[in-house]
Amino acid sequence: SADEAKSVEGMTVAFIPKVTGNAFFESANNGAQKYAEKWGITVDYVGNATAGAAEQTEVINQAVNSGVDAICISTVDAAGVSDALKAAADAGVTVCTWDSDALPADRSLMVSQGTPDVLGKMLVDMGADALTRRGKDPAKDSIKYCWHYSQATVTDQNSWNVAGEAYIKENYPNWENVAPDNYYSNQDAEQAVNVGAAVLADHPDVDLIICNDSTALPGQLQAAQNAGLGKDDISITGFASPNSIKDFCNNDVLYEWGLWDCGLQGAMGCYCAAYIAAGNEVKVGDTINIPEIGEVEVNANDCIAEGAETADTNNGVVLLPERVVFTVDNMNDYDF
Amino acid sequence: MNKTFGQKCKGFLHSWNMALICILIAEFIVFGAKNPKFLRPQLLFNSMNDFMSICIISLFVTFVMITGGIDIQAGSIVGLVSIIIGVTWQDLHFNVWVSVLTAVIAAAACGALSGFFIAYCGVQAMVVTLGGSFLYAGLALLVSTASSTAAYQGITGYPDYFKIIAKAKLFGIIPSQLLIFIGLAVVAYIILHRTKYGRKVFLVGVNQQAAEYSGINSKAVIMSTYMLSALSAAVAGIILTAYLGTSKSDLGSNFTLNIITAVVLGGTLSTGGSGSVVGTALASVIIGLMRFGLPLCFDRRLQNYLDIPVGLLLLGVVIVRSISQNPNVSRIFASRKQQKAA
Amino acid sequence: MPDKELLKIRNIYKSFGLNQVLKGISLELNEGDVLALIGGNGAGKSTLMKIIMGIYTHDSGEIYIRGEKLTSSKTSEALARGIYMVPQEPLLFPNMTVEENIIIGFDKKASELHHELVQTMQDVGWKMDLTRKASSLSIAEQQIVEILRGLMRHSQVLILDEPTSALTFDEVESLFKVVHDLSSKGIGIIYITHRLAEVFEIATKVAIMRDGIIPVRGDVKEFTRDMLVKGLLPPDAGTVEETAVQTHQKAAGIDYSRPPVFELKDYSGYGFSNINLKVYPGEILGLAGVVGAGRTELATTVFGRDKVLGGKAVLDGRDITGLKTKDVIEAGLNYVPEDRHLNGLFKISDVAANTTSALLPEKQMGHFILNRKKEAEISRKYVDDFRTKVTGLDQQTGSLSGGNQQKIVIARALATNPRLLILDEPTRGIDAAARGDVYAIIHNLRQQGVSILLISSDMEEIVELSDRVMTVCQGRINGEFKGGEINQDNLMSAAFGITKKEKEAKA
Amino acid sequence: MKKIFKFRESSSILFLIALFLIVGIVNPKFLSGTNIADCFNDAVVYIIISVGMAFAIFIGEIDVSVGANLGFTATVVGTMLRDGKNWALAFLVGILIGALIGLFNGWGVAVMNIPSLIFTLGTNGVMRGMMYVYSGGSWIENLPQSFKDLYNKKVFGVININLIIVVAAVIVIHLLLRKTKRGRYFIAVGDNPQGATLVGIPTRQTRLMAYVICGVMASVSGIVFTSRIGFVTAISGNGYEMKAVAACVLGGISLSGGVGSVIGAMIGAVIMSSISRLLVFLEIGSTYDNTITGIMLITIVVIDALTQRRAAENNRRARLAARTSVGVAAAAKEEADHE
Ligand SMILES: Nc1ncnc2c1ncn2[C@@H]1O[C@H](COP(=O)(O)OP(=O)(O)OP(=O)(O)O)[C@@H](O)[C@H]1O
Ligand SMILES: Nc1ncnc2c1ncn2[C@@H]1O[C@H](COP(=O)(O)OP(=O)(O)OP(=O)(O)O)[C@@H](O)[C@H]1O
Ligand SMILES: [Mg+2]
Ligand SMILES: [Mg+2]
Repeated sequence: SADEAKSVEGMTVAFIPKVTGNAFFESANNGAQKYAEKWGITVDYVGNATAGAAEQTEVINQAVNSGVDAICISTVDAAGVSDALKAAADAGVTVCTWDSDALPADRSLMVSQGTPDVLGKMLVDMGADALTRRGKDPAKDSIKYCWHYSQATVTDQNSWNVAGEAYIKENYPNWENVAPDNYYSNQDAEQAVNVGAAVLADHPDVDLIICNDSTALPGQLQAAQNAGLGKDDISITGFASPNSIKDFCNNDVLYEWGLWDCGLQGAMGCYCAAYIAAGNEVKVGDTINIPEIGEVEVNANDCIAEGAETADTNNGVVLLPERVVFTVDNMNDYDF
Repeated sequence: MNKTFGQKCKGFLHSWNMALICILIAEFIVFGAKNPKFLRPQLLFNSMNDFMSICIISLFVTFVMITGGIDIQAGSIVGLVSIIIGVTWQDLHFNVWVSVLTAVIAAAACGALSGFFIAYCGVQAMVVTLGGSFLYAGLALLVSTASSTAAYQGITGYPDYFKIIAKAKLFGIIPSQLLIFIGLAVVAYIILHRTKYGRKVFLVGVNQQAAEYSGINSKAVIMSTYMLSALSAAVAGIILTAYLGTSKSDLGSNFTLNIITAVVLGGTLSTGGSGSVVGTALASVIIGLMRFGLPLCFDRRLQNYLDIPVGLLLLGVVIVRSISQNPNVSRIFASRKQQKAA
Repeated sequence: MPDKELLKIRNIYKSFGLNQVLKGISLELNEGDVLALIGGNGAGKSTLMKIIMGIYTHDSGEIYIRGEKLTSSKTSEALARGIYMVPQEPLLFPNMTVEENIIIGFDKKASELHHELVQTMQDVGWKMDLTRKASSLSIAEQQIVEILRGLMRHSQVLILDEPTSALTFDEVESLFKVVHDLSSKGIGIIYITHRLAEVFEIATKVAIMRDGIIPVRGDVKEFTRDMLVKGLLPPDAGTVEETAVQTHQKAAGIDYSRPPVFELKDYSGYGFSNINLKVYPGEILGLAGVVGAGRTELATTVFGRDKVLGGKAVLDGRDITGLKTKDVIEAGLNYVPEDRHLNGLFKISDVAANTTSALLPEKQMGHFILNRKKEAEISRKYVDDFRTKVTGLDQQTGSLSGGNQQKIVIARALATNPRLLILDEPTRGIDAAARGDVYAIIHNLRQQGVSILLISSDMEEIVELSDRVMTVCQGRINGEFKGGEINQDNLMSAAFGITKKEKEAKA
Repeated sequence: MKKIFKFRESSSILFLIALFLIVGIVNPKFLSGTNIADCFNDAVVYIIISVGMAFAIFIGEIDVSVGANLGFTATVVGTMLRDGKNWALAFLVGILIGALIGLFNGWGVAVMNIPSLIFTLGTNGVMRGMMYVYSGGSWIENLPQSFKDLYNKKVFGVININLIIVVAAVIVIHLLLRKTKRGRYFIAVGDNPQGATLVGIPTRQTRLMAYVICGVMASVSGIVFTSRIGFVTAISGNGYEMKAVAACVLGGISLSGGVGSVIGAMIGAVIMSSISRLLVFLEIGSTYDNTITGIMLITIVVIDALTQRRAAENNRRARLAARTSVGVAAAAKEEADHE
């Protein structure tokens, strides 16, 4: 049925990040722009430098007012922007989401990198792997660990933290969290280094620090490097773009970290949005052929959120892209 | 004759509200010409929902700045109010209006606390409210941990009769937020410019010592202005919670600069003693419409760079005003007029 | 000795906005001259001096120093050319010590400067703790610091802008000695004052300034006091003598058998102790003393601004000890503060707001909403009664001249209809015409039965106005004078702590 | 007066020591030499920016554009270094940026007489936006390793060489401010601007200079920031202006001008930057971060204001009381009551 698909050419998509000025979202934008040119669609990256529901609501309204065909958004707070998204749909604007979902009823398609459970597990697994590599036995040794990320109010990072904690409880009961309240550095690079250094000083015996924030990870690594610690003294892992961590990896401060190709994800999100806006209909089980990327399948909403209902048409989840664990071997294959 | 004429043009130059109205009209002309959509009432009114909270708080921060103080904590109080409503309603099972009342009282207490330190302990307002902005944001986070809902998730599910306060539309078009703003602007205007209390606010701002010698309890007046601005932050918090349908502790966290910009652009003297509610109201709407109009009428990607035009507006306005108030300039202006008249 | 010209100014014009203050001023100053510059409030004296100092820029005209034209209007150039001004309002650095205040801006080493300073103070005979912070100095002490600064700079031209308005008798004497010394060393001095007696005491030349021009000037020898007074007043006004006669009718009919309006019993506070006094209906009680005697503290403590340490204050039979200012005003007492800029005026508020500021708690001003009509009515009444020169009730009081500002402050106190009015130095720093107006106001008040407690360091003023006088010395009352006893000689000796008995013993 | 300055600084130092001791009691690990040294090492960026801010505050003004200044400089310098430009050139450009921003602010405040909070607020908005335009929102990464290593040179194994340079520089600045003729002008202008004009101090020039210094310090802190962090985010320097103000206040500098010293600003900066470290060692969750910062800031300034005020009041009363014997007795009694 891909042959009959109406062309997306000429569509305009507002590509809305949670917050501007963050490496993750900027990389996603770069990816989206690269593909948009090939597809002949316009992707306008619009956002606010503050991640807040009120701010994002304003951005959504503005985009709708200015006459875009579709919105592709990573929401700050699903409930907080719910009404704005409903209003957008009422105004005839297609709403798709990526990275951080809206309420399933408020959007058409979601391009998901995975559920909090998947990502939480991935963080812990990377940690366990790093521990193994430096000769520890994650299953038996009493591992001391902690989390260091941006804020208690940020949605996704906290949900990964919660899922990761649950996963650890279940699979590694021998691990001990030395700071159950977590460490936060407010997306401030300096504070990330300071907090990182303080953690290392207060817990010289900590084995693993999980930094599920793209500012906290390089900050924590910098602190470790300053303290003269390397990948065989302490295991640090987390999510961050490959470019921001490569140097640390080269300097042997860490073994591995992860992310997914956010540029690809952003591009897919924009394509899906333009695709639906162009008048195409999809049902669960259908595939969408994205030029230059390939075929993707539309899944039901409950594949990422248990018990979520899925509407008949134009509602569902695209599960892609693959998550990547970066190591010294593959990191140079990526540039974002 | 000449003199009155000269005074008149001086008066016009110095009539700040007049200048603001001109800017506002200019906005309508420029934006409207560029994109007629800007003038569509439906759109225009709807867009106002996105900046009314800032306008409302600015009205009352004007009071604080007239007494010679400054309030950079109002934004934090917005989040605190929102989360208190959420936690008391959802977890303590209060009636939603009781929750609202609780939050309002809490906000007044926050304002009173900071106001007390400023007025009665003589600490600089800038520092106290800076501390307050940390403290109340922190308290908001602590309150949120008391909830069964995690801090990163908004508390939702409010009944429609609560949400309606920020969503209703008069004649199906004029948003309730705008009406609330206009109502509060009128209230603020009357309090500041028509009541004895408002007069005291001005006198305290002009010369606190002299006010004391006039038997005015200047400390109480100063403290009360911080309570008023905290109360207006509470109103903004309630409106935002109802508008977004969610309670979160970090709502309003970046309002501060916009509020101060609006008050200052509105013509309030940062050294105190002079200012007007009308000016602030106009200025806050000017800023709001600018944030709305620029991306709409020029390039939607301007959305990411709105700091620049707002900053430039502020700089341009203060520079022009400074030049026009320079005695040499007004003299040249006056003598030209005189020559013409002669 | 041939006259050597130090300073020459030609045709100076200056306006502030639309207000033309100086309209073609020319003046010379020779070595050794002491030029007294007199003129009403707002005549432009201080403005002219600030222009000479380079603080303000003049619109046109030239200034020559020793025949060389001043090229820029920068203070640093004026200072380098040997001009120094002791300003009317002391401009010290409150957070610096006295010493730092004096030696700032010099190139020399601190230790050298310290030596020089000590030497200078010895020469003049003034004592002062050099390590005190300037913010703790009284106005008089600040003035002394300013003058020391001028002496340290070895200036050729020294400008003193009303230096004696806050000085004690002793300090004035020693200042005059310094002025004499300096002029005999060839230094030119411009001396601005409102006290005509001083002109004849120290000046060699005199210039009268009025309305931005200098209509009269010449050698002091050529003038009499009357001539100066005439020169000061606008051509169409009556003489001061006349106004003085008009006002100078001491009320004989005060009934001392009636209960007093106001009474202090063993009243003590910070700066004064064991004060006992009574003020009777319709009486003007003068409180004489030298600056620093503690009268202001007494008044402000009664007014609820400071802590009462003992005793009682009774107004109309009601105990008002330790009440808040608001309640004191309500009880029927009001106070016109000594420092009108600091405690009296709302400079960027208009005349109406100033006049009614103490009335706000009253019902007549409205319950909640401000009654603007009433406000205008009351303000208008006082503007008319006091002949205050304003362009309208909406004029900002900061733009009024000193005398008119003082009238506004008095109106503010009177608007509350007090039974007792405390006036603290009501004519400090205001010109002769305004002074006459203030005296007239005071007399009118007494006629209306308002009792007045008049605090003044100007003995002439006390003598002229008071029905009865008490002298305060070092925080205590040390003398009471009635009727014929009220004369400058008596008051002066009491103010300096010489009691009657001592005086008799001496005689 | 020297005594009072010393008192104000020493009260900040005492507070810092007390703070460290309290944390040390709760968690003895905090009091190790390395850890204390690290508290200071971490503060270098704050110290530089706060000392700059101190100049603006000395003259009785404020500069809320320093955070954006830091961020913009970091962005430009970072980009140049990443692209392999000459270091000296990059640093020069960075400092020039700071000087120009400072000059612009100084022009608005000193020449145009615009209230500083408002003017620098405007500059702040523009510079924040410019920073985003310049970087396109993306981070500046992959800076030369040798540049990043600049920051981490240590002597005696613990003390950061940058810290030594900075502390030495602050002491030199302090001495220049105290001992030289021109240095004293800054404080004098803030203490009484009209009085300063009267004694021939070029007030306008001094005020302009204060802003240029403030701007240059902010840009220098931006360069150090880049070296220390190793990458530049698009929100670098956000909120630093308020932290710098807070640091100055904690260091005993009065916002009304004319009071304080750069040593105080340095101490205040160390206190401010130590807060997040203190919280880690107190093992209070970071949830309390803001709450504790707020309480601390308010408590310190309130206590400071109250003690200052009481000292001034007691002083005044004692002087007045000295005139009369009853007063003396009362003052003595009051003293006794307080003890
Ligand atoms: N900076 C200023 N801006 C505007 N007007 C001013 C300024 N300084 C003085 N004036 C006005 O200039 C006039 C002359 O003032 P000036 O201080 O020179 O008078 P003066 O002769 O010294 O009076 P006084 O005896 O009261 O000291 C007054 O009307 C005053 O209001
Ligand atoms: N020796 C001193 N040390 C500190 N402050 C002083 C001293 N003398 C006076 N002051 C302060 O200076 C101000 C002016 O005081 P002043 O010397 O005029 O005394 P006063 O009691 O007002 O005198 P007067 O009896 O003339 O009214 C007062 O507020 C007083 O507190
Ligand atoms: Mg004068
Ligand atoms: Mg006095």
